[in-house]
Amino acid sequence: MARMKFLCDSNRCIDCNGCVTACKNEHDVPWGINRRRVVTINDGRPGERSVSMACMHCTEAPCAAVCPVDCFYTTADAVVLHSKDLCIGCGYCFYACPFGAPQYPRAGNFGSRGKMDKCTFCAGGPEPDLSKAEYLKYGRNRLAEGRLPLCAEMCSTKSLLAGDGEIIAQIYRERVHKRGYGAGAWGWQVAYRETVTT
Amino acid sequence: MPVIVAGIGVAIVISLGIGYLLYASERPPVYRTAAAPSVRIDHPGDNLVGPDWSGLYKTPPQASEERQTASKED
Amino acid sequence: MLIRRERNDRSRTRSDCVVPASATVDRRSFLRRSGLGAGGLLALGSLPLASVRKSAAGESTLEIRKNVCTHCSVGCSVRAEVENGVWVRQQPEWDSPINRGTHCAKGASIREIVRAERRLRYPLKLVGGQWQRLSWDQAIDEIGDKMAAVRQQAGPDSVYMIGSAKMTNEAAYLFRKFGAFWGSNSVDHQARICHSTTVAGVANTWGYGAQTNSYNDLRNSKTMVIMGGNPAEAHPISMQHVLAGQEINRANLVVIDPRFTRTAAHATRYIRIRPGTDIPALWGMLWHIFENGWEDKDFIRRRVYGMDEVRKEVAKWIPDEVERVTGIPGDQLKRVAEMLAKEKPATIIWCMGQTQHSVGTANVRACCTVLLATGNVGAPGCGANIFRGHTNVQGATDLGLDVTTLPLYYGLTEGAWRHWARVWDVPYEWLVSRFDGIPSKGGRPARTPKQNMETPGITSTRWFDGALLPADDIDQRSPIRALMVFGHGGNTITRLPEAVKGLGTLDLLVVGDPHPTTFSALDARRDNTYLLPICTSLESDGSRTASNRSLQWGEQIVKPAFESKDDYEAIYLLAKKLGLAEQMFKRIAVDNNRPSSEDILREINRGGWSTGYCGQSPERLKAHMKHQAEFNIVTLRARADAPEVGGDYYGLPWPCWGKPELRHPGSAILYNTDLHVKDGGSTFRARFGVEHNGETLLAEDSYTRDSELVDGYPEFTVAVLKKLGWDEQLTPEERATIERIGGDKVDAVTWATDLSGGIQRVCLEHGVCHYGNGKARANAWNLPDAIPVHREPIYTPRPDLVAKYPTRPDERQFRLPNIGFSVQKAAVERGIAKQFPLILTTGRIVDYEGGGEETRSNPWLAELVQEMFVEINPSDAGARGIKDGQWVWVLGAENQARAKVKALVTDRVGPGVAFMPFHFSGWYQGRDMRGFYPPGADPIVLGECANLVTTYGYDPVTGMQEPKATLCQIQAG
Amino acid sequence: MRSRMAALVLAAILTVGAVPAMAQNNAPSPTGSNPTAQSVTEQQVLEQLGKVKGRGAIPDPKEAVLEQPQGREYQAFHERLLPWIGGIVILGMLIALTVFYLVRGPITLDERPTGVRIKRFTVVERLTHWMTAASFIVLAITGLNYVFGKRLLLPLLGPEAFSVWSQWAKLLHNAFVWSFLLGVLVTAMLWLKDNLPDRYDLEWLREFGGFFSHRHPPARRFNAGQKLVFWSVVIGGGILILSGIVLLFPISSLDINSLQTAQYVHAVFGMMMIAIIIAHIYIGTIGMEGASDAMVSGEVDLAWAKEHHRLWVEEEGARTPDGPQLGRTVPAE
Repeated sequence: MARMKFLCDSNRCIDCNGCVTACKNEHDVPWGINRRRVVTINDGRPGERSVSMACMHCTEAPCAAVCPVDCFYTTADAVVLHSKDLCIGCGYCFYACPFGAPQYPRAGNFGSRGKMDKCTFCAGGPEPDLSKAEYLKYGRNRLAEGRLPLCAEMCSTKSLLAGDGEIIAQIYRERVHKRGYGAGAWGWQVAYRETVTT
Repeated sequence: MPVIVAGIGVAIVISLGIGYLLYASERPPVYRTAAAPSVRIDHPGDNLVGPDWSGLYKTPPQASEERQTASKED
Repeated sequence: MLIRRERNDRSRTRSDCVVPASATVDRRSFLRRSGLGAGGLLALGSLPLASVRKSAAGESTLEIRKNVCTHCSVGCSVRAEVENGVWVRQQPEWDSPINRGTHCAKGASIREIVRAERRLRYPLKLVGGQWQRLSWDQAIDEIGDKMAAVRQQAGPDSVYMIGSAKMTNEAAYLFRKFGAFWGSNSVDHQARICHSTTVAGVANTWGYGAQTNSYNDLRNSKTMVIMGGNPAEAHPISMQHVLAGQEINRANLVVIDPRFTRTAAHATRYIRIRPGTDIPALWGMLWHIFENGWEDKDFIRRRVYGMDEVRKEVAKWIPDEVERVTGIPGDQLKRVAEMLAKEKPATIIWCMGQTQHSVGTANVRACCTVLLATGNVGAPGCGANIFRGHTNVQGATDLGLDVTTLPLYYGLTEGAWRHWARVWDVPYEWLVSRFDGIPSKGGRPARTPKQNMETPGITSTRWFDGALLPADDIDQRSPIRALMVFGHGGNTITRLPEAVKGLGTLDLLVVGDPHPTTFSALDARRDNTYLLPICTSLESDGSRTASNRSLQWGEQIVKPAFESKDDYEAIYLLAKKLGLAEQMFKRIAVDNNRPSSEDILREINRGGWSTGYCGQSPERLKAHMKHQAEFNIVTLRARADAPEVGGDYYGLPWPCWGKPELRHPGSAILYNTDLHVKDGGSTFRARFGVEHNGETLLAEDSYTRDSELVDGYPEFTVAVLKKLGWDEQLTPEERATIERIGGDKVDAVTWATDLSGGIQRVCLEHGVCHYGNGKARANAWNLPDAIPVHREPIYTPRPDLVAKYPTRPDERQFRLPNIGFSVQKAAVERGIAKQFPLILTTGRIVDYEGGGEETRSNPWLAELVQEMFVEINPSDAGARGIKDGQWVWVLGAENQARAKVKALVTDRVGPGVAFMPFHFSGWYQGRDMRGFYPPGADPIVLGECANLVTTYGYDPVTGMQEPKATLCQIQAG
Repeated sequence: MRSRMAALVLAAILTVGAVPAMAQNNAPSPTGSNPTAQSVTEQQVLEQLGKVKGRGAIPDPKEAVLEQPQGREYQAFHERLLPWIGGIVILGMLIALTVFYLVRGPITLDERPTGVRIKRFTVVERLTHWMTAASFIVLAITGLNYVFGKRLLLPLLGPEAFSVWSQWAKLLHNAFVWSFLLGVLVTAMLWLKDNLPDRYDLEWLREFGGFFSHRHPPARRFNAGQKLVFWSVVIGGGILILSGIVLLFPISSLDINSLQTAQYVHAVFGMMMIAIIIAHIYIGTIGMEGASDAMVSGEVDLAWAKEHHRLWVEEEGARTPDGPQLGRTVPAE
């Protein structure tokens, strides 16, 4: 079985936000919900780097662990999903997530922010695959269509890699080997407790 | 004995009162809080968050409860 | 229950993905999807995706339509999934050799601009300051009558027309044709404010004014110098190729820019330069090259004219002076010069950072000169890689949305008019009769209609001067009285306050656009303003020419939204109303008011000999879109045995010579003599004669592969053919056509005016380039500055340098006075540089484009940049007590203009420099103008126009504005 | 604050780093030189800041934080440490009390009740006590649900039902803080002066209330034991309320790490308070004969009062000429 992961090659990321709007486009994500975002570190200085970030679908996902109602589940492809029917919107996953992935439809006091929404790795949710209900609650299910997340598929410089961890790590390694440099896989240590050794 | 009941009663009245007020107010949809003054949005969209921006699409019973307060919002 | 549900998934998937092989993503597409189709991974075997249930489910019911992203010139294919007339989804178009499935923020959200709820829904007119709905018929009727009335009173020149770089080639051509039939040369478009100086400068150097190589070809470069460009934000997909080149060849990526841009973040070397000092920097590099004898002497001898005059000018630019003027310390430039000369192939990439200056033409010519000196032209991996701005700004320029020429650079000479009269099948005399005679004014001689039709019009950068200046100063019968704008933001043009005044004086304003545009929200007019809802080019079919000269055919993805119509239909209706349709559409099928785009392209093919727009028939272009996967991503060439497109370069990049039947492959790389002309090889164009000052202008021992003429030769006419005895090879039909054209002067018929294509065919047979084999000109004697010389910006932060490097004296250009010198002088005398100590430069941000109405109306983009801002260096901010994210006033040096924007305190800009994006509008000097937009058509995000505070300054050759180097002051708001 | 400091530190380091970076421009670089030579690495930033922050397009400070590994620590606390703390403290207390009950049995009166009742708590005092008690019990149960619900209830109820319950539990937990807050405040005001430590407390503590010695160390209105409960309610409750309100209204100036800290405090004190209150309930009910009367009817038997609060009875007596305020006499049979 595949172990799905994201990897952002910061040597390629140019902060074009293509991944962000691709996500909005594919899932009709409304204003204010940001399943994916790009952050630029050290902006405007030599050594500036941009990294695209969304839910990393962690190993032993913190969100799933701390959820008081266990509304999270991990698919056979190691994609971390959750059920909005069970979610009570308590906000614990937001405290636990190392990558700021969880999004809530309402601002204001905690525990009353409505059902959490986050990147699904374009794998929908508990509802029947490719059903209307799944689309309304969780967006498209590209994996079920034999496709990968659109953010990565559309990445302007092919910086954002998505897919089986083994393969994208291999792709990244080959890249680094070919060009002779690589800033490493951002977030992997925290998310997957491993890094891509190059 | 009555004083116990009274105590519990007072607790319930106060907390549910304030609790409800808090719940009903204080919770604008994010499309409003995440918009600058130079922005006008009329249809923020409702996929993934539901028509009332509670993140909810019917099914479980607590739906009704969230609805009534949320529907005040927009 | 959840736990169980999950288990279900597993079992279900296993059963599903074991059975059909199709249910697993096959390895190649998986790798491609996961980011890279790398070899070496083939060992991994196909990857069973547990969650694949139905392979590519649902796609069968969908229609796939391909078009081209409208937001920049890279030409990314857009793959649309259409379900019963609705664009429901966007998928990556893996087959496109240009973007290979990828998109930037704008391309990835482009589905929204078609269903955008902020679009104009029906024609509107302004009555007493109120917007009123009206029908198309009514609108066209009223507009037509008013235009006729204005023409009656003030003549055709008083109607100013601005077309669009977002039009298809066919629409742009039609718009220019409409202008010609209307009887005016004042037909312009965005190229004026983006790359007009490039086109003029580059064409005057070696023949054609366009990117010599291609985005994909950057994969061959060993040194890339990006000077005055920020592809990471303006052309994100091009970075795919830039970074690939950097990775594959370990190439140098040098960024020379006033800002530390997102592009600079990926550079191997970044050099900060003072805005407006490109020539000193380039000459500074050339100084080192000459000093150390690094120049490519052989290349110069064989293919360059006038390099010695350049040496004289360059000798002045010793390193100390360069540092004093540009602020570039030490020997940074020396190292770059060495790279350009030694680590070849090397290319210079530029955008509006070079072009948008009062010395824009000189800037780009200096770049070309450096490339020529180092022998970096005409081969893979080198050349002048000029990134244009919009989908079809290259095509719209080629097709003559330009006040100085008819379609395809024929110019405005009698010969040009007669050529197009033949193509259009209308009498030349009738065309002449459409034009105004100009009475003698301000001591200038009068002009006959014929002379007037051969005189360039007013440039779009100064249409308002054409309306506001005293009538005597405007060299036409009357000042501008009506403005017809099809697809142009308005807020991208400098000196906005004057544009507002200009709008106030007009009798008629017509805006044809998917959105209301800035023109509708400036509170300048109460009546006689019409908004026509024109659909986006995604809702229309036709060809677009990307920056690399490749033509791509876009299909109509969905029918025009609401009541909007496409450019073809709008122009037809207007022409019909004005009684021009009969003449204009002689050879073009019109179905229910909509001209056939295929027929228009065929007409372009029939007349497009000069630029090689003759070989790209609709059929060939459609075949290219169908077989995109056949093209190599580095060479852009298809395998010889590929179906329908065998041996072609992708999109038949012009020049694509001869008739379509000739199947010329197009020219991926210009001036590449290592190829046979039939394989897209070519020489520098001999368009400036055969000799100058007793020196030959023809190439020496340089010629294309297997050429039968092994030295320079002039451009071909029938006479030259005869001299070579090749005229025998013309077919009888070709001969007949040529005789019909030439009449009693058959010998004078040239390769460009020969409608039979015979001359081109015969030349190709002999392996020679029919436009001649000349030298590139380092000395363009016909331009104001034959050798580029440094001239300080009109509003310079260094008044001390003005005495030594003044701008050009006041002159008259494009029917108007250009008083740059007086303005610069006054600015120095009034100590403007003290009151306005910050250099202001403008540019693009990745999320928006052009005037921005379209992108600011797209919620997916609008959410990312919600406020207009100014970038200011922490030191300048500190000195003014300005904090990141607070309101500030940006004060302009003219018109007491002041813009209220958010401060973005960042090191991107150096001390003393401020940057503003030019995509915003809808606020005016702190006032929110939302109410002035037609209800419901206001963009989601509004903000101050950067051009509110930009200032005077025009390039003498093209009238290019100067928004890249002016002055401002910033105050906490 | 901490993060802002750290940001400055990093900025300094980076600008310092930038100087050689600039200088490097002058030195000739070989073809294909690494364009990322000067680029920040994840480790570097994490070491400096503890998290990765930057500039993001989305106008929301939270979105500009790229990575906060502290989430993993929060996970560890919440899933490993906290359940153990809770389990040990609460179960431990229950076991201790059971053992105490078996060993010592209920604390009975040495003398027969006199039948003379003496006023101990006013209506206001009792009302406050029961309101606070009720609130605390709701908060405790719904609070424990956050931690132990999925471990104990979920298997019984099943996800859907449990989720519905938890949804309500969450709302109740957020609501009952207000009556609890009121209760704690009033309690503090009513009983503060009677709970100030005095010299008898030490003796009482030394004797451990004489529960085992069967002697009765002197005490005034509240003995040291009761004072401990009082102070833990005021202080512990106070901390719970403050940390809880921080969590209820995440003020934008507070970053996610401070919210995590608030969680740590809230959870740990919650567990301890629950344990303490369990003990309080025990001693107030089955643990001590006659104690419950005080809070139920507000009057206690003179005998009980003399045994457990001798000094208080004397003070009350001294206040009025004709002895302690005697309630109605119950005819002794």
